[in-house]
Amino acid sequence: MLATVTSIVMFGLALSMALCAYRLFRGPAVVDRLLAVDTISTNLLAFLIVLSIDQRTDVYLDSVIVLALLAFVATVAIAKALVWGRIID
Amino acid sequence: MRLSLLVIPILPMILAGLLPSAGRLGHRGLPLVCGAVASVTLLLALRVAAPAFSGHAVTATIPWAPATGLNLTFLVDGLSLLFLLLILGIGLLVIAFARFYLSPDENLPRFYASLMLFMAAMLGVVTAGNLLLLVVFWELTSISSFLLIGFWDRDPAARSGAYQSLIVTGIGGLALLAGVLVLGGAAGTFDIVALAARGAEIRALPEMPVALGLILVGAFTKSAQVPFHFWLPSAMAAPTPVSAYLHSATMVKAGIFLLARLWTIFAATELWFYAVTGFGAATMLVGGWGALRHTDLKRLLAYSTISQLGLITMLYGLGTREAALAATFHILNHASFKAALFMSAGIIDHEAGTRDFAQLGGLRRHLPRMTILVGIAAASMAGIPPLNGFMSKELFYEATLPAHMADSIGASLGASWPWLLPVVAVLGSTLTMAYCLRLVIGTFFGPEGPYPQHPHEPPAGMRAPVELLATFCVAVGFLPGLIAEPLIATATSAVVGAHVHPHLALWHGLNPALLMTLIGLSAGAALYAARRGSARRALPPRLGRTAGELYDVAIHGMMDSARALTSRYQTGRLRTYILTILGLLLVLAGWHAWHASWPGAGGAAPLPARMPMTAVPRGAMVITVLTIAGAASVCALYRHRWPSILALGLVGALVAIYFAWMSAPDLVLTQLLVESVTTILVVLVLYFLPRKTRDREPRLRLILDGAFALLVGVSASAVIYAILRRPFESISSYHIANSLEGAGGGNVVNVILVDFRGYDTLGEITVLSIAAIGVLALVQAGRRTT
Amino acid sequence: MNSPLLTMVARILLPPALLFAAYLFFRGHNLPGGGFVAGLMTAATIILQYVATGRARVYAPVEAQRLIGWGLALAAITGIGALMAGMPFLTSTFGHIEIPLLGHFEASTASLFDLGVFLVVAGVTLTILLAIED
Amino acid sequence: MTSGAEILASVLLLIGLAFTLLGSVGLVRFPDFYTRMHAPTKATTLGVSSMALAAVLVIPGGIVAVLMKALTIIAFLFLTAPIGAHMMARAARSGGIAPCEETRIDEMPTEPVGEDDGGHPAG
Repeated sequence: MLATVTSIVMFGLALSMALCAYRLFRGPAVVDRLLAVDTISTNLLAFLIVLSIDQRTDVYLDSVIVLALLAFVATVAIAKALVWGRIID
Repeated sequence: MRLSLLVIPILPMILAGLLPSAGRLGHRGLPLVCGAVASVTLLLALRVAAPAFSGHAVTATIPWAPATGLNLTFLVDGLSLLFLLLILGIGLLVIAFARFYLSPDENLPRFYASLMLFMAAMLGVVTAGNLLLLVVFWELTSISSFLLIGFWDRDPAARSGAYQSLIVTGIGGLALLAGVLVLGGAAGTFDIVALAARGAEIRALPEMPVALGLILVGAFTKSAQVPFHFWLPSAMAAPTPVSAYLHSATMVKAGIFLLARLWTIFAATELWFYAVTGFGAATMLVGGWGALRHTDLKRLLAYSTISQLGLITMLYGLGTREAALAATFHILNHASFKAALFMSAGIIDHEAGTRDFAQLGGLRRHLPRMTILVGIAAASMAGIPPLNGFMSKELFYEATLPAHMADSIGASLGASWPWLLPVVAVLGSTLTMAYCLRLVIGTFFGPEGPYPQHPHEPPAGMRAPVELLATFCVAVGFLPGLIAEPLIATATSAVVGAHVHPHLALWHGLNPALLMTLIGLSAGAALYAARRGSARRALPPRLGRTAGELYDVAIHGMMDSARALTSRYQTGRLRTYILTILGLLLVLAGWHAWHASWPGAGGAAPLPARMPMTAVPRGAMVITVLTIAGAASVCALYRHRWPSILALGLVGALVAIYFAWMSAPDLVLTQLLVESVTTILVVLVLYFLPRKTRDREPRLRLILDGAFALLVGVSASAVIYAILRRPFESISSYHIANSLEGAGGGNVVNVILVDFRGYDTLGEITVLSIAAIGVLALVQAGRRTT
Repeated sequence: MNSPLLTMVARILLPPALLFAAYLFFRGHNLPGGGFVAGLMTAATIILQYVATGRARVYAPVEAQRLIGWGLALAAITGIGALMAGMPFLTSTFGHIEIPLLGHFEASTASLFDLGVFLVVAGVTLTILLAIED
Repeated sequence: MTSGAEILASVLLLIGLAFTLLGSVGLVRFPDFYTRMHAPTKATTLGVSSMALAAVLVIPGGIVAVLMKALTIIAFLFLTAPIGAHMMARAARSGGIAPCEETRIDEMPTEPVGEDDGGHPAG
């Protein structure tokens, strides 16, 4: 029962990543693309969680924490660079 | 007691390491510390090497890299004892002299550190029992001499002199290493004592001439023999204490020490006789002639050193016991009077403000004591009785006489041209006499020159070392038996390998040697008188292009061709680099695929069993693959930078998912981290890149690049496919098995990284550090120019 | 133009993130983690502080380059330590130590080497990022 | 054989998926950047949190360990998502991206913030 649910959820997540990829393509401004990438990283988080549920292991949860933090750092850095050019002023 | 032999070279080395940071010792404290360490090493050396006095050598061995035959073996016999005393004795005097000579605001810690490093290296050379170890210390002397010559690094002459000496002695070092390897390879051992014992067998080896030739090149470059002598005069740009220590008493004698060390092995060969004697004689004459030409005091002394070294080399070349005795005795004497002369030159320069003959002259009124000291030292060099120089010159004459040449390999030469060697000897000492007179009279007598500074007697401490050396010359002259004889006896017997009883005395009765001395001295005086006027005038015609100029031409030629080559393939455009790299990949993959047995051609095994993969719905994976392809194409197609960076970031994160799919948690973590740090780095760098990127690539180039990329993609996947088809048993089984008990760690990946393959990781983190420092330097350099 | 929100969040995130990096480091021997990953994690967090608050207000107790030096020295020393004990270079032993509060734990000299790796990786990343930036 | 926990986990997973999908659809369907920004940052974060909770129920290996990890994930997400959105909004605002016509209220001051450094315009 859970196995089928996890595969459905994985499929759904892949779909949502595809949607974000669409925004990545179409996105008129760079900020839209930045938003798209940020959302995809969050989806990846979810994917990892579902994967670890499926494999019944908690070893990926650490990578999820790392990814959460680093996606944030990258997004902030890019957002700041987009406007002010320099990041550490 | 045995291992304390190791301490001899190591003690100054440790001090050399500590000194650069001991700045606050000040210009009084530093020489004191160095002097103390040098004297401690001297006392220790004497105590440890006591048995060497009575003739049997002291050895100690610590295995360092036994597989390659390189061990820390130390050998102290009579010969090393002589050199130990020389290096440490003259070293102490030079340190005392430098204490007064160098002004306090010089970079003294660096000076004394390099000086001590040099002393340690020389001690290592003279006490090394293993040829490879000797080469290690040999190279260290070249490096420390480079540091010392280039001490006043703002002075271009010092810099070029330092480069020249490093390149020449460096090449010599390489030749020596090659020779030693050939010799060691053929003989099977690098241990000097073992080699000496099998002298006859080695002389018969087919590789012997090659090995000996290369070793001689090494010795000749270090001891400034004829073709390689030009670096010594240009090394005079070094501070005087360095010239007095390195370029007169110790470093240039390293080559001669090597000749003495290998004397028992090679002395009885034809090649040795003709090469060593020939080059020695030629150097003696060229050096003598050179000394007459130059108007700079230190250059004159440099050329005189070259000529004296030529004399000693010639003596070792003759191959007879008397010649070896004369050579060893002359090493001692030469060190004493030459160091004294160099220090006096330093004092004259310090007091009168110049070393140029044109401005010197008539100094005897201002520096009376110096006149006497320099007089004694110069007289000893010229070989005027009753000083020590005269006695070793006498032995030199006797050694060249045909009667004494009987048992030498060159006896045939002695028979056919009996007069050749004596004439060369006399000619040599005539030149020596001439330049000694030029030295003494040019500086101290005659009309007073226009000195830039008003000279007055130097401080007592500065003159003390010269006085000490001068008294040594006189003392050895009058009481040779007491001071010199025991030391020279043990040293020569160590060189010759048999017990030698020298009878050093001033008076050997009326014999041809005395006659030759008289001729030499008078001819020298006549030569000086004939050319008296030229002391101050410009140089007489030179003997065609000197070796120095040839050296410069060679170096500049090499640099220019290197620059031309680099500019051709470093076009600075990223595209060419990528094309070359990927092109090479293409060639390799293509060639390999062509030769390797194609799958299905029966050669390769079927695809290995399915990878242990987690059950993931096909659909999800397909869409993820699509996303990755989409993101990758965004970077390829999009001209704007931002979308490409974002897409790159995305691709990295998605690849991490693959690792998760392949159940590799470590990799997921690492990939995510590396991915985001790289994205930040790219964003950082972006600010510095030019705003506008080229808008449209020419169509043809697009097609070409596209085709090329396709080809590379295909070949890369072909190679991977081939690898997958190749059956291989992976090493993981070993690691997994031993990971827990062997290293107490459950995580095999980390255990491998840090424990089993720790050495690789050490290499990797070193490379990382170098990269970081490189970036730091480049960025700061860049900032300075903008 | 640093938004106060960002600075505040960055400050809040710092301790847990560094703690997490240390956690990754210490369990490195038995579970995914280790010096390399922890080094990168620390570097990323510190970069976040720089981005959030700017160079002036970040209190850097030590320059990044020094970390590299210490890291390499530590790695080399652990290697030489093995040599001292007569084993070939860089072999590591492991034993079990008992810390009163934390209970039983198995420590190996390899983790010292790992600490060296951690320092080097953190130092290198910070040096490069900060060098390019200022 | 499906235990109660598994059922609950499945429900949570499906809820999470629903939120995430809503976020992505929002990202695609909304007219301009500012409206588009709300959906993913809010919905996806909720989605992931519920999945994390689902993970707590199902993954073996010490409830405390998994719970701690899940809570950290949720905490980090709740902290970082809004700030990320905030920074992106600032970037868009000073990048000169105008809100679409339907927006009635525009409380931001007319001149965009942080133009002094002469950074190059976005996009």
